[in-house]
Amino acid sequence: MKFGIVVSEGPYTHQAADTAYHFAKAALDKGHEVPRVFFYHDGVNVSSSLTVPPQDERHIQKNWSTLASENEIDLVVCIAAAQRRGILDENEAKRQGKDAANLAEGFRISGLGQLIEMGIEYDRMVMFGD
Amino acid sequence: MKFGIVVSEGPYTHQAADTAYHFAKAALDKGHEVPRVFFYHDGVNVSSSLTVPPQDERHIQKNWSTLASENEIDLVVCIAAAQRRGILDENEAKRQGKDAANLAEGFRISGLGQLIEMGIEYDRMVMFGD
Amino acid sequence: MSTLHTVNKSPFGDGALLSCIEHCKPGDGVLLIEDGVYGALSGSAISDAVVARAADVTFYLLEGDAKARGLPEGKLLGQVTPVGYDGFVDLVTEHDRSQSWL
Amino acid sequence: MSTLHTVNKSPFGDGALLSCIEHCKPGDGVLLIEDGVYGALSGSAISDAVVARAADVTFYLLEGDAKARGLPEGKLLGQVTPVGYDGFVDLVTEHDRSQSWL
Amino acid sequence: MPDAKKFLYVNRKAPYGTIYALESLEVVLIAAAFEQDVSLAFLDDGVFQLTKDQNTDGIGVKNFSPTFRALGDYEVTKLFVEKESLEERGLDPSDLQEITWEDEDADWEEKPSIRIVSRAEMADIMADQDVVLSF
Amino acid sequence: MPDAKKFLYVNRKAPYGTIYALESLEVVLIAAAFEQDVSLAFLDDGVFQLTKDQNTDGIGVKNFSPTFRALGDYEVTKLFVEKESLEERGLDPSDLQEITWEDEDADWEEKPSIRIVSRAEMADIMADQDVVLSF
Repeated sequence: MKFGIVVSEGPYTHQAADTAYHFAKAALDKGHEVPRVFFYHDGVNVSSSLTVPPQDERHIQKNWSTLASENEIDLVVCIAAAQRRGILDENEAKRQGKDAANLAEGFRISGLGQLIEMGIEYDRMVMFGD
Repeated sequence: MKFGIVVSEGPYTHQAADTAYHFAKAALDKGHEVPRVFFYHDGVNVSSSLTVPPQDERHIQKNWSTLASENEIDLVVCIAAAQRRGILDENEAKRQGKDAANLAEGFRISGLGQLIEMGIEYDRMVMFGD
Repeated sequence: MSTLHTVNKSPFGDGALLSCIEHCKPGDGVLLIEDGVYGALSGSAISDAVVARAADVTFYLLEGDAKARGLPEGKLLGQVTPVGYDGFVDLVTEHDRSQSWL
Repeated sequence: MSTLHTVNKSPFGDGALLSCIEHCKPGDGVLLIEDGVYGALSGSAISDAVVARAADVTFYLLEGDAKARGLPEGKLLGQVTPVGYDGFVDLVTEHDRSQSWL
Repeated sequence: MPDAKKFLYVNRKAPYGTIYALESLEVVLIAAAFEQDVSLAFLDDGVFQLTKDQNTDGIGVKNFSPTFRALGDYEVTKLFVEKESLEERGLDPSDLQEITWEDEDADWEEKPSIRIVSRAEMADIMADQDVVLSF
Repeated sequence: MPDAKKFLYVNRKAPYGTIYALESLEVVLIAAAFEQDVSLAFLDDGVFQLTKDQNTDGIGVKNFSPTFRALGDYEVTKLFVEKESLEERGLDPSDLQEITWEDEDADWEEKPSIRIVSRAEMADIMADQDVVLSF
């Protein structure tokens, strides 16, 4: 089956990004497909390249980036939610006149249409939030 | 009186940073002092220099930076909470080997001792969170 | 010696207001802010608890938050006094400490 | 046609589990995850509601979340079946849709 | 729309205290372009999103409640509101704003978009969907 | 400590689902260095923070519950746990981990840090503070 996963809360503050990660891994291990994960609300903060968690803690952003590169998962960050919360890729940073960008490797910024598409095309949608 | 204010949730997602802002303004208008505001938990995200809210919305980070510069408020962002969530000043960015920093003007990163000090030295503490 | 309690969540989905009501002391103030203002609605599943406690605790609500949420004045409990942000500041000074029910 | 409901909040501070219980249909599954696993405690203020609904709805809990929170196995309702993340995936496939009670 | 899926957007949270209500509406506005069968459910604190006379001047936050009235233009015409949720909160349907749509199959007659349903009917509506998104 | 203020750290949230419990503990550890009169209150879902046998291997999150046992070394010795909150959750004091401190005024006798109090007593404790911080 094709699973669409939505992450709606930020890293460390809520467990949502962790649970979604373990769910995605388990689905892949069982031979299912996870073509795309959509980050919305505070979930966009998972994609920050600047998080520095304590050394004895999991690195949520890197976990997702690694899982995505190993399994060709499209990690999509909602542009409207990201702008409000200060997540920008190089292009957006330039366009907005900001001197820094902070979108981590493996994530891309796009619109809400990508979320609706998942609902249309995939077999199941699972949301993780608060 | 001296008021200590704590903001525990991120901008836009929760109203906490807005309510705290209006409370701080009202306190200053009444002749009270607000020597320091402490940003903890997701509250550290208020200090991101990269937020780009819609043009018809309030700019929470800029509101705080302006209020602070006009009234000499010490805006302190907890270092441990900030690192987990990807808020870094120039020094921390360098130290952590990151190629970008995103702490907005008027904010500074420091430790939790600054929060305890507020409780010891000020007349009242008011927390805004979720 | 008295405490100003602030409650910022809707009492219909969250237990903060009820817990506050069960822990505050006679003479304390309870200020409803943000989504907490829904606690001032009359004829609701929660209003009896507020009215009962209003016998020895003073309830307030932040007026801007109530107006933002379109709460009709005719449906607000008479036991809850509206204040502005300036009134909020006064309440903090008039009580000896404030406690947020987050 | 059936639904897998997921509930991730403690039922003692938040109304999500009760609302889910009142909206699910016979044959549905309810999976307790994250802080939702507290809903599986026996002898609690909420357990009667879970047991009553277990007559026509199947309850599950995410085992890792229950162990993380130190829930003693002897205190968990027998009506709630533990599953791992792999079991979670199976439950999603076995039901026609999933609904998160956020 | 032979291949249209049934999408339900579930709203259980109050507006302004948190951003979920606003960002849910943003999803619905985009979703309208995809020609699926869209319904919105308002239950629990979600019913507060639809109160009339919202005025946010005092809190410095944008009032997004007028946007609900534009949903008809996007062919989003099914807003299910749960009766029991209103009652528990001391509200009745007259406390909600009027939201209408124009029915082109009935000579553009204005019809109400808000439909008050019982909790049991809400459960049926939820069970009748292909995709349920929660905010 | 003539000028010591009474600080109460109020914990009403469960661990792991959100970070508040962990970050509250981080504040308490720092606060211990300031030689104030520190108490911790656990009520509502906060009592879940103290359950014994927490094992987070299955969720890949760090188990911070052993840190509570170190509080005695920081001279944080007053952990008030509300009886009614335990009961509503089907728990009793034996479900909580043992936390002790060594009383130097009593020949380093080990004493329990957790004190089970009624809701009324908890209200009294809250009303007896200079500063109340909530997590």
